[in-house]
Amino acid sequence: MRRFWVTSCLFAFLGCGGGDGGSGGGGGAAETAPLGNASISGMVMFSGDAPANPAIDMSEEPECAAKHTDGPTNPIVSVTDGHLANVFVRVVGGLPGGPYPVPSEPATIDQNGCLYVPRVVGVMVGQTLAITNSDPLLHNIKAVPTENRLFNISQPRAGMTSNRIFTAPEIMVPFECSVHGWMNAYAGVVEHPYFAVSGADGSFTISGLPAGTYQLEAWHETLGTQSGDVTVEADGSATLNFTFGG
Amino acid sequence: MATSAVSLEPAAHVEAHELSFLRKYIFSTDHKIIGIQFLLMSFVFLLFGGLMAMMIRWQLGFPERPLPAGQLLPETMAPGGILLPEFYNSLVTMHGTIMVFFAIMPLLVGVFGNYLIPLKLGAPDMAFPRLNMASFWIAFSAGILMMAGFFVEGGHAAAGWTAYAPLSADPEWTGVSGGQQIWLLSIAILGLASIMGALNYITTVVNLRAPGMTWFRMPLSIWALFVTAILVLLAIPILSGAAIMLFFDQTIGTHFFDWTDGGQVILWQHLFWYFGHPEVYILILPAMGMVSDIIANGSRKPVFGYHSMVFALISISFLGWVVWGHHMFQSGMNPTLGMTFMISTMIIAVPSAIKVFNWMGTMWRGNIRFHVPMLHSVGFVAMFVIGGLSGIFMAATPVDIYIHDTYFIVAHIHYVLFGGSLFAIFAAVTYWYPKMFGRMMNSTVGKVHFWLTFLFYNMTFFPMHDLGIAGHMRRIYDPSQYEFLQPLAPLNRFITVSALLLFTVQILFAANFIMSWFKGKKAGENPWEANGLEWTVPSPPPHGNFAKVPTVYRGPYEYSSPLVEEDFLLQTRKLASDVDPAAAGP
Amino acid sequence: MSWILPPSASTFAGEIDFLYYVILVITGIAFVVVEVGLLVFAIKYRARPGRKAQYIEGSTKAEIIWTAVPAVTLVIIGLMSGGVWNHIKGRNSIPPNAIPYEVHVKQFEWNFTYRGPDGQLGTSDDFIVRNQLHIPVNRPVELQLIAEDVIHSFFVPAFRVKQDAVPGMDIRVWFEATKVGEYEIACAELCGLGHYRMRARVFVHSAEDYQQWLSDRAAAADEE
Amino acid sequence: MAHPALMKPPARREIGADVYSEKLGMWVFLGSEVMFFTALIGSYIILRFGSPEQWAAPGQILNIPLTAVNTFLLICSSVTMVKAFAAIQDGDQRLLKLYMLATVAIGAAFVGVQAYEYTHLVHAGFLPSGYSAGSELAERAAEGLLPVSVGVYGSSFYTMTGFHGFHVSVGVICMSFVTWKAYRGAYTKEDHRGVEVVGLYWHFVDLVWIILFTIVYLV
Repeated sequence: MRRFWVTSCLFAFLGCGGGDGGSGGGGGAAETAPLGNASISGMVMFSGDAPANPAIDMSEEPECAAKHTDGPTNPIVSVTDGHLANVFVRVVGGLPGGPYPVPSEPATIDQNGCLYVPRVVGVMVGQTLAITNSDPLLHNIKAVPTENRLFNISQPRAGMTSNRIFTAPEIMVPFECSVHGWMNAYAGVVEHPYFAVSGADGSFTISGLPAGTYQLEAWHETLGTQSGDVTVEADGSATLNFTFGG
Repeated sequence: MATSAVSLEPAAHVEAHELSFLRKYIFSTDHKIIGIQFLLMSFVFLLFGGLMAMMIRWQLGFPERPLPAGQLLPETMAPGGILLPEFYNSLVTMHGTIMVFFAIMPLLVGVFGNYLIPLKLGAPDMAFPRLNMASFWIAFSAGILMMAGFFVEGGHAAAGWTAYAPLSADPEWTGVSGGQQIWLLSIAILGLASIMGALNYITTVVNLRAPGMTWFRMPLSIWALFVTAILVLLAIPILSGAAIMLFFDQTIGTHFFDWTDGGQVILWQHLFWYFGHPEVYILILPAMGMVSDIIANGSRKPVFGYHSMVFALISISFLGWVVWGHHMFQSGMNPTLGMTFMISTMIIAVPSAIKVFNWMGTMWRGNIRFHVPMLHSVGFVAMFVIGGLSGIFMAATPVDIYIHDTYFIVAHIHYVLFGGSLFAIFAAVTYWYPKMFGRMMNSTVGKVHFWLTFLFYNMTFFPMHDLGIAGHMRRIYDPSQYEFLQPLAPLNRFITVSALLLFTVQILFAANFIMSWFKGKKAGENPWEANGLEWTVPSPPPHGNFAKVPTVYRGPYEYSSPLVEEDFLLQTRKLASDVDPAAAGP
Repeated sequence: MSWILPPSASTFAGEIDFLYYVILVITGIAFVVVEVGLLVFAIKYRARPGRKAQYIEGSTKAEIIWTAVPAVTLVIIGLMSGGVWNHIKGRNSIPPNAIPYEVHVKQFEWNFTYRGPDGQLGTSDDFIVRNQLHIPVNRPVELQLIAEDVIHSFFVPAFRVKQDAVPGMDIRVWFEATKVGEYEIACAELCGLGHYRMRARVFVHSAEDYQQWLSDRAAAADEE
Repeated sequence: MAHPALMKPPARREIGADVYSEKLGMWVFLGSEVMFFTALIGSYIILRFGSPEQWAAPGQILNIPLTAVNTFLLICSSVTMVKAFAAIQDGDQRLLKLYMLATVAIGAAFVGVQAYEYTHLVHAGFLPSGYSAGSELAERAAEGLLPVSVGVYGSSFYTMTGFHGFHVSVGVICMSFVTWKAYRGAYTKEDHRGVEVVGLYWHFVDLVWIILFTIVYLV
């Protein structure tokens, strides 16, 4: 982020440079009603044998290790009975015209047991992302995006919350914790509200759409992206499944 | 700058009318007004720097407790009143930066360089008065810019006042981008102001001395300021160059300190300390000089070994250039170089030792008047000795392995810069206050302030040696994270309480300073019965200083001279035996 | 308050601590001389009415003494330090039988790389342990400090060891632990917002325990 | 500056240096400038010894003939500056103005050529941060004809020559001011301090360029 320093300096003098990003909220964008009531849902599957996730050496972080009854692993490819979690699905084609309603509820990401929960989160441009710390130790959240502003903030105590707002769409903003090298998370920043993250059972739902034909794209941090088309009627629901291979 | 230097306007042109308020007090070219402007500016920054120190101390003493009134700070600095680590790092960085560049340095060089050089040399003003004015306003702008850094996104610079690359070079490592750039720019701008000041001082000392004011009749304060000006002139451009290189690394993507593309990380440290060690002497030499004046005055005796005092100053200023590596013993620098730097560092301690013994020699068999400036000056010597001696531990490379980057160095630098420079500043402000404002500061309040400061100062900084010996790292946000530091928590709390008390008693000084301005006892021309030229003119001196060019007949320290009845003898007083230097021919 | 150095557990401690106490005594003497001198002069020569100070401009003899004495003392300290310095940090000071480790230092972790069963660094059976350094007692070890982002500093107070890890530089530090036990590693160079928590531990094992630990770890690493 | 003491004829002073204050001030200032360029040149040497592989052979990227002409120009301007000073020492106002104008013109030409050189280099793909992606130079580097990376080479080239160019520009502005004053007849045979002081600065800038040209372009 090589913002021209003069701008920041001027902003400082004008007293509006306070960069906490959390105070304003996405309030600028008008809260509009959903453009439709149709929804697309589906399942993300994983075919074949799921690769083993690497074990995490938490021996020097007893507070975190205590939260993992069996040996902690890093859930990079999270497969349960063939269902793949942490896949970011969003509409990329056939979008209705804006403006899109910005959710007033913040998206959240928690640091718990020295892992990001969830590992993948979707957030709309202008929507608040609330980052919380449930561990009684220092985490820092370092994001080095390409389209948004870089930040690197710390949360030294449990119960802390920091709010961030992204100003430009970006797939994906990587988060990392420098204190715990294994901690990674990804935030999908989208300019519209039509996105979802597959849950532990591999399911996802995108709702609030008007009738139309849409192209969806599914993103996974190591397995790449896939896309598919689906048509949905007004107030109807449609299904689109993705399958990633090992 | 060059344009001012080539100004050909005759130095004297008649202006019969009164100057407007703006020209007289704000955009004044009078060295005395500029000196006072620097004084007020530096005191404000001293307050800022002190407040930052208090926040740092609170965090170290009470890591889990919210700062009093900490809720006033924004969420990005201290949510719930407890400092964040990144803000703590900014505070550590800015406390150092402000104290070094915007408090101690302008106090010593800006204030007293401006105020004393023309007055003590018998000159009407600086050689380049308008350059002098520009120097102040540029320094002032740099200060405003530096403070503005707190309000930009990402917070202020957080890489330490030494701004080691690559931490300072890439926003990724700290989350700070605008703040660090502002920091670098402000330092470069301040550097310009310092260079302008320094070339003015040097020219004035060389060319504007009154008749009879030979080199070895100059007071040690002027010698010190002269030598300091040379150090500023030659050291600051190194920092400016380094700061600009780092600024380019941050803004236009150059790779000077980027080890991944041909740059060198350690280059920053070499450049910084090549500037930085002369800077250390910039921060202490003027204090030494002024303390020499005041101790001679207080003891009513000539300075013991005036010539060796001058040669000690000069040799420090030479040796100061070849010791920078002692800041880098553990940096991975070639160990053989480490040996060389250790020896040169040991040698540079010798002139400092000479000075200490000469100050004691000055007091020996004196008739010591313990006025407030004298108290602070003796306090200076007593504290500077501790700072000097603790330096030997770090100069010895093997011991430095253990105490490098611990609280031992924090104690050391505060014994030199607070116990040394700041006590000297208290002394000098009190001593020349009557000349600046025409009134005396209250002596009782001054004495109470001295004793309380002396007490709380030692309670604050002396135990820091012990923290360092126990291995307590510097610049850490929360010492309770380490088992071996947990037993030190009570000591940390003690230091914090002492520091808060130390900060509080400075209210006495501030109140004394402000109240005396309006209500102080009127001072005559020479309230301390001193010898210098500044004491021959009214308090405060008029624009132009001297109604007629003074003639100097002797050195500045002829106290208790057998030639006269009184125990002081003004430099300008003509005795029957004195020969007029003008008559002696060129 | 204490000017006694904390307990030590490496071969360097003897030399460094001795030097420290020598300097402590010398500076202590100088400290007492100056402070007591100042106090005595302040009381003895305080202003009294009707008295004039003695007009003394200096004394070459006295000044030569107090130039020479500090100079000689300091040079002696310098020479004493030189030998110790060379032994600890000199280019060729690392004993040939030192066990090599690689330490990858990053914000804010120490990743210690151990030789695998083949006894060689840089092979595929190397394994990494985060924030834990396991070493045998009474055997020199050599750490290659590889900084991956900013400057850090490897500091083990109990071993009297400190060495900056500078990105882009080949930096090695060695030491030999003398007591079995567990000690803390700290980062001593400001390295960012997590600097204060960049803590790791050294576990000094007896030779047998160390071998046992090594083979356990290597087996565990092999399983994964 | 209103005080009577200032208006008296200059009193005899303890003379430390047998020069007037403006000239002394300029000498002192140049001392500072020397240290500034020492920092840059010193860093250049250290960086170059540290990463010799980043430096292209002389003339591979930089245009030596063009810069040689530019160097010659700058040396000529030093000569005209000397001539201007000599003219006013003789009290020759006409020649002073002529030579000052020439010096300003040549100085400005130097800056112009440097700007032209910069635009060409940037266009070819040589930036302060190294090659620009997809540029002509980057392609040649990919073919192995040029160093793989020239990051720190570009950094030091632009910083050093850029700061020198900045000094030249400041010099041109100052000399324009002096020229303007010369046209107003401000200088006499007895008092021509401005010409001498600005000349000192100009010769310094010239000298620095010769060093830079040698170590940045030729070596």
